[in-house]
Amino acid sequence: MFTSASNFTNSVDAVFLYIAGLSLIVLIGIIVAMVYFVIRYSRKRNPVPTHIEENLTLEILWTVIPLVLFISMFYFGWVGYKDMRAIPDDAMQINVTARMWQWSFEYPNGLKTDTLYVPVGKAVRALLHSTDVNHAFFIPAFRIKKDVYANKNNDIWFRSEKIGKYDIACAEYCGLQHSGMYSAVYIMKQEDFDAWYKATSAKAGLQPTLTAQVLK
Amino acid sequence: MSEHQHEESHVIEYGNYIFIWLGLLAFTGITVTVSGIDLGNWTIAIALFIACVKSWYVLNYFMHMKYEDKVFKIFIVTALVTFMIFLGFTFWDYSFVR
Amino acid sequence: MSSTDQAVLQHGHRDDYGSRMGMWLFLFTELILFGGLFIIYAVYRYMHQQEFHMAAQELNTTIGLINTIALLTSSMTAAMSITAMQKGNIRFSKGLIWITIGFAFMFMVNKFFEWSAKINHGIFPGSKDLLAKPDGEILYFGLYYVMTGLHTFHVIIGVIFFLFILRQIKQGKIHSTRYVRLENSALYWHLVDLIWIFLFPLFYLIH
Amino acid sequence: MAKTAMPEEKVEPSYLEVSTNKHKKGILSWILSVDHKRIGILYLFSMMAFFTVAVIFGFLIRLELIAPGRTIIDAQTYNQLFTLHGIIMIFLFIIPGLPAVFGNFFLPIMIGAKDVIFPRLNLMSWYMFVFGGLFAVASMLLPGGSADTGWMFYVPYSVRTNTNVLPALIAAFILGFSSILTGLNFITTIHRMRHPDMSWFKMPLFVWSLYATAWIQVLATPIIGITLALVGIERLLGVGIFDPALGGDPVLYQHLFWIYSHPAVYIMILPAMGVVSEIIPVFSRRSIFGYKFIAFSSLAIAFFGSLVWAHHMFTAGMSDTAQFVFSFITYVVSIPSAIKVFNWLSTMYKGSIKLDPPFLYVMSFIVQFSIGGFTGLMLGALSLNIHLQDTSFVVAHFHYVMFGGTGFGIFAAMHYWLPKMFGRMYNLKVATWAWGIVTVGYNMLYMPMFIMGYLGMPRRYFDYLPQFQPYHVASTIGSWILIIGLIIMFTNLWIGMRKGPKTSMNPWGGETLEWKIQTPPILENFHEVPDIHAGPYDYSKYEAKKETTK
Repeated sequence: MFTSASNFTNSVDAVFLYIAGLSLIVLIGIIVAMVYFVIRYSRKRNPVPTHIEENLTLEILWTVIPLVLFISMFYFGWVGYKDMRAIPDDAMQINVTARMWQWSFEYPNGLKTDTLYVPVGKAVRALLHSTDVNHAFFIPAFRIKKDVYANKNNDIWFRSEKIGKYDIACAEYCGLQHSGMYSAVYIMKQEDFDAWYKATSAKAGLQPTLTAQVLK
Repeated sequence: MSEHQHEESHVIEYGNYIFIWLGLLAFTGITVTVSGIDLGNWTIAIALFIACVKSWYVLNYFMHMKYEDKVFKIFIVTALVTFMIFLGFTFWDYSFVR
Repeated sequence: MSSTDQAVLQHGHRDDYGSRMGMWLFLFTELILFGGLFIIYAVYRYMHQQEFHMAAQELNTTIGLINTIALLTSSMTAAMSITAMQKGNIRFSKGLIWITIGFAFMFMVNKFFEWSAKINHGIFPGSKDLLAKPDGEILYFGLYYVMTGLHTFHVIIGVIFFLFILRQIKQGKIHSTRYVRLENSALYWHLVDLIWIFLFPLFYLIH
Repeated sequence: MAKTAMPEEKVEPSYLEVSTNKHKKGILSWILSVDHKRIGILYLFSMMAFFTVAVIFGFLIRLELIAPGRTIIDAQTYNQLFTLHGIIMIFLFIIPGLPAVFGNFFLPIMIGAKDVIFPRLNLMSWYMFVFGGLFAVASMLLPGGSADTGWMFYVPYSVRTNTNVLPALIAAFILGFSSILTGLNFITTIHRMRHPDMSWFKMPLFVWSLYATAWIQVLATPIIGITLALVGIERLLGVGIFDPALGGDPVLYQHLFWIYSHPAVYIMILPAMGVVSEIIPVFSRRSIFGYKFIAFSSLAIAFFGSLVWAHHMFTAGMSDTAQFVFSFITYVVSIPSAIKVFNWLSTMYKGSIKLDPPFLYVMSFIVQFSIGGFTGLMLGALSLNIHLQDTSFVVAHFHYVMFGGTGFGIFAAMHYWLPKMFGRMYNLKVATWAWGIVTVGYNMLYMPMFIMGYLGMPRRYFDYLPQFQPYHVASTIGSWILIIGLIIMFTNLWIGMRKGPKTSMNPWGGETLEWKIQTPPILENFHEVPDIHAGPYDYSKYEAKKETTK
């Protein structure tokens, strides 16, 4: 669950654990208090209730303390999100096209594939387009997702950290084969990627060059 | 709560209505004239401002809001504020770089 | 709290104040219903300022102006009919309602000619001429048809309300001490007027 | 234990025997009656009918998902089922569940009125409700099948699909107006029909929550009305509004959809919070803790709830400013809910608690609603939301709030008020068992969805990767347990309602007005309104001493 596959995996998981941990403490507190009250003040044990109207101090306390905690949660979420928006200048640009119900990836030299191949540790910026309805580009292992629209230029970026194969799913409902709209991203060593890129580009009659992109 | 229990029927004289009506026509004339002058982004601002002034008179006199209880006024402010929130908060998205 | 509130509890007691309150709440829903359209208008106009500008040239300001005057005047006569009713001048009140209805028809006839002219020019939803235009103009005309169409629909409902009121006056159900239904119909009519006060500059006066 | 004997002889025929119209008996005396109590009952049964249909759909969805690939139905049917499940549950069960059924029945009684202010409008709302509901269900029978868009009708799919989207849109439109009219009726009733002694701060908290709800109904529902109407017009006439092919902006559609649909979540949850605020003091025999804070937190929720809609759209590519603002306010809106939970717990403190079925459901409510709230905090955090959006984590969160919260609130209300409405008591032991089964089944159904959602299981998937199967199996088994529990619960309520022992005027010992009148109530509720001066939660006759700390 918590193997770091991209630069976002750890930070997102950390926010999750932070909120989940705090929540669990409060939740257990609520349950324990409730069960204790129900037993301790059951009608058998405590037939005579005590009248308590309100307590301003308590009300203020349980307004302010959650507020402070909530703002901290908001802050961590925002910081993590800002990283997701800070696309490095040297990112490799991939045009991603979604249609009912498949993904297609276009490399800077025009090479088109239906599976994504990326060198490990390289920043990748995916430019998302749809030819029909709404889709969403989702790589669960990388903790990233973005909706894909027909006339809106959304983009998303990641830097992979671990070699392997990861699923790409469509997360926005798009009709009949929505659940079949899977593809994969292969994270490879730089050498392997270069070899693959060269060979595949040559086969398609294209220049196997990324330089224009890398320099940009 | 200031909800009066009994009906006070305000009779507004015909003359008052005619007066308001003439005012509304005048404002309409102003809008049409001003829209002919190119003031850039101010054009729509002025047009909307005049529309708001006209609505103010229609609300207060034709719709008798001036003579209604405070509750009604609170109601209408609530409704308008809600609408302004819907409109304004949508522009958190649109008026900044997406 | 006075004893009249107790009277409210009595079955069948009439509460004009409550009726008006209910009517106002209903007007808020109408306001927000159009409000949704105004939000869409605002966003698209913000996104496509130039194209809205271009598209608005196709509209005839004079017709819009005549309709504005028609609605403002009818609004006045509707308000006056309440005064007449309060003064017990039922015939005058009925006359004023008829004048209001007359202006409503004038509005609709105008609208009919305006729409027909547009459609004859090939500007209607899904037409080839319209689809050839830039996005902003398609959206402008989409909104134009929907917003003025919905508004005209409200004009028709307003007329139905007034016809219903005339019937009730005839039956004696509405008279000088019981006229909240007339008030509510007039309120509805003023709302129709209010919406138009905004529609007019937003569609006709983008020069 | 509830007093099952009848302490006082029945003085008068109840509303069940006397209608407001000339028809003495039969269906016409019900469907033409303008009595708010009869209309409440009409809503109860029509709502339950729709609920049954939607539960069956939910059951089929879960069954299909027990294994990857096709199990019992094809993808198209699956898509239509989850769409209808959503539409029916939301527009025909959760939204009208408390206001239209129990609000209609008890709001006038609780404020000392004989009816709502516009009884005929009230009946019309019910007709619109049924008519809209039938529209939604009947579209299944048309060639092409019912809508397969999901209940959100996202453009442009909803403009392009070949299924019958239009009936579903019309249904939602009509149901929206039914809901608006109910809200309008309630606001005016609360302002105008309160008994002279019933000042604002003597109103029961259920009434407060209905008041806040009614305002959202009136001010937010029209937005969904016009938005869905526009989708319909776009489908029908090809007018360019939202379709990107005509230059429209699909994200704008989402804004408008959620401008209503987020506040709608509060339309759904606020009345349930009101029910909880009613039940806890009664079974704890203690005045509610922090009456004003609970009352005002309802209004605060209604207000802040209309400022956060775009947190459903964090992956849509909005401006960063919008992301910042909407995420921040989302955290602010959680505060009033937290305040409520703490006040409820404090009401139990030093009470004298009796674990009758309504209270048991309230306990489930508090825990499940808290879980829903906490997972909501996770979804409010921007970076985390990006990962969790549109996964089954969201589905679980939503069901924890709407079913674990509001659904259990409705069950609590049923166990609390049905004896009053029909004058007969259900079997308390069976009800307790049913509560246990429902709670276990419910949690088993939705808890696994949190886990697989975090692991990357997207929502609305007909098929899925094999690694998710264990969670799906657990979830499906949970759905079976839940349904068994529901069957036991409703059978018990039904039998109790028909044949159970007659109840007294006040089986639980409540202090709000509905417990001070005949069971079942008479046609116009009161001959003389009982004394109101003590306030809604005055349990001084049981209490030891006063501890007013300021």
